[in-house]
Amino acid sequence: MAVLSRDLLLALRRRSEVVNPLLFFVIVVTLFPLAISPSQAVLQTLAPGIIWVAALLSTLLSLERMFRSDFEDGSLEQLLLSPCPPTILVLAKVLAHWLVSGLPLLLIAPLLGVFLALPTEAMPTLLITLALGTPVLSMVGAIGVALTVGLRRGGALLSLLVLPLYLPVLIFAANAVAAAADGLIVTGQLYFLGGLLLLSCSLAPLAAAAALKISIH
Amino acid sequence: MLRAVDLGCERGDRILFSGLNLHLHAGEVLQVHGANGCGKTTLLRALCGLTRPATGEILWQEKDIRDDESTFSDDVIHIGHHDGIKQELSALENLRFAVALSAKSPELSAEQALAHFGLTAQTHLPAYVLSAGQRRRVALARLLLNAARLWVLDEPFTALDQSSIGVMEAMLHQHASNGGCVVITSHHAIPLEPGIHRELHLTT
Amino acid sequence: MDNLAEFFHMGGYAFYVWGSYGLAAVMLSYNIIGPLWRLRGLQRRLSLRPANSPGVSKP
Amino acid sequence: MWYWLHRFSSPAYFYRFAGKATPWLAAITGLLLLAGLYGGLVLAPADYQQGDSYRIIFIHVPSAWMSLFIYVVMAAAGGIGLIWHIKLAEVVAACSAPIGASFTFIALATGSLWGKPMWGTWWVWDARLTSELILLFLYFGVIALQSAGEDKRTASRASAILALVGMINIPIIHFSVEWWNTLHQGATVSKMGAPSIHTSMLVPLLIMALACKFYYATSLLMRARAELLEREHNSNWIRDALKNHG
Repeated sequence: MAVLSRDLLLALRRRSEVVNPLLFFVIVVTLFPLAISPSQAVLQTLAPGIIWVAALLSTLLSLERMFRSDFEDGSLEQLLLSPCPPTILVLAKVLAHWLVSGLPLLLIAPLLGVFLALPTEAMPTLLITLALGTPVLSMVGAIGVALTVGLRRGGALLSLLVLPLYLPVLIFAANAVAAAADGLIVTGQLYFLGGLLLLSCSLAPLAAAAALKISIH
Repeated sequence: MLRAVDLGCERGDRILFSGLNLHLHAGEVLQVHGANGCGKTTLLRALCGLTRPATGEILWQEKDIRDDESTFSDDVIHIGHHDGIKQELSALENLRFAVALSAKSPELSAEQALAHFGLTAQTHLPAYVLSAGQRRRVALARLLLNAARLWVLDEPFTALDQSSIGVMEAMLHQHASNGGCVVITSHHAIPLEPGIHRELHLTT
Repeated sequence: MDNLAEFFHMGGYAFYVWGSYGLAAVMLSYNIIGPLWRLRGLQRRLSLRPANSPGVSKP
Repeated sequence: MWYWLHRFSSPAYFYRFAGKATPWLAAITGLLLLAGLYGGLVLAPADYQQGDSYRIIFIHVPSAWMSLFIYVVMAAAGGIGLIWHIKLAEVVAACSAPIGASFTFIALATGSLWGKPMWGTWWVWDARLTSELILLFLYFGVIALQSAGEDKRTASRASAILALVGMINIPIIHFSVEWWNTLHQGATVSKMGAPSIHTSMLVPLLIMALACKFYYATSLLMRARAELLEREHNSNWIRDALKNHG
């Protein structure tokens, strides 16, 4: 798929834009032990929430990249005028965004888990929730970016639009990790996250494509 | 081939134009004139389906362009104020991506298209080192790549040097004699025979 | 009069009960008065303009 | 039916109709409010557990109902406007958002005012209050998006999409919050102690709910008229309408 490979190539050429949200993720997480307490017991209870909130925020930072520069240099219009259906286009863009910003979170999260004294039993669950949850964040975020890309002050608005929609992912993912740390079974939460992923994959591209058409008006 | 019926567009709460009818046949070049801000760009964007007009409809080969989007988008190329060139990609990569997006196979290779605009030396340079005029030429080279029959060009001569303007004018001529259609805005007088050259004046 | 005082006292919960209703009254009347003013203002401005003016500037 | 719908959705007709209907709706709202408040604040007996503080229910619960109801109306109107390009539907959606946000805010504030005497704190992370708070954020998003664009119609269409996305999300958010709340039950006080509903309480509650519906209709029509004037100030029907107005 041409759009996917182009976006990946662009990400490769603009490495700092890819690395910055990731560094942000790491730095936010390290703030918490300093701000609250380095005690293992405290960190352990907070770890799932901290990691997930930080993941949410760093996704938010990288979201704009999905359509903003394409909008500004006119290539978004070209993309929408191409024979390729806009939903497929959005899917390709979201996939590229996730590969560049969601997947690295997944790779770096175990390290942060160690920082925050997350028990080893909870690590697989942390990874699974990130694997299921971060694509949802990219999907839902795509709608938000598509809606705000035509606005001059889109950035702050984006977080207002998108964060409330992220709530279910946050609740279930952070909870699953916490429950796994307590040695509980978390299949229910994981199924729910999987359901959210399916739902967002089927509906978000439609909404984002419609939003893009309105934004380039 | 291209027909607009009772077309009207608004920008914000301002009516730019309304009740506009036009009919463009194969082999004709329509040059749109008008003062700044009178809606030339909006008209062009409406004609290629980017902006939804407030009233009226646009027909391509007697079919509403919204009903049959994928066929129409195969037939149209729009080059607007922004070049749609990615700064980080080379001239060649930019063109190759444009080819990959279109459903038809190109008549010329991307390298040949660049050579046509005298950009052979810049083929592999990233677009951010190119000058504005060179970037414009890369964008215009897209016209050679897919056999779109309708060209919608918004100020294509901006930033071009004299020889590139000549190349572009020859391309317009060639396209019209091959039975293509062009809608163009330009403040520059385009030397074309009166038979194929039509003009539209938008007034506020 | 005793009855009325008792009514306003609300069994010791006066602040909470009247606070709730007061707040609701303020919010809800704002939602009536605000649009009313806007409507009157617009009607005045639009009917004052000359017959052929293209429009009014936005507020 | 279609003819009637078409006629009704024409801005000129709607403007005139709304102008005539507003005073009537306002009068009905006023009467219902008086009846509901009298029934709720005077006639209904004090609750044996909560005393008089439970009387907040007569504004809190109808507001909470309205907050959801208006969101649904807003999303539906937005969807209709998006699909059939009916200007009036866009206007209805745009005008519903601030009213809905007001009701959501009232539900939150009165919930908090009720919570203080009941739970001893102004705020608890109770499932209903939390959902209501998220709903308020969703409303803020819609309102912010509406006011951000330069072109009103584009902004309406964008916020309609957002409202529809929010509509799909509300049940999911609600379910998540409920589920999250049951997990942390120990941390919060028991749910808002709904007093065993007696007829003397139920009747004023329903009257108040109806009053809020009529209030919404009144406020919506007034807002919609103003919005139509602003959006369409170039059209001929406005000149005619204003001429008749005097």
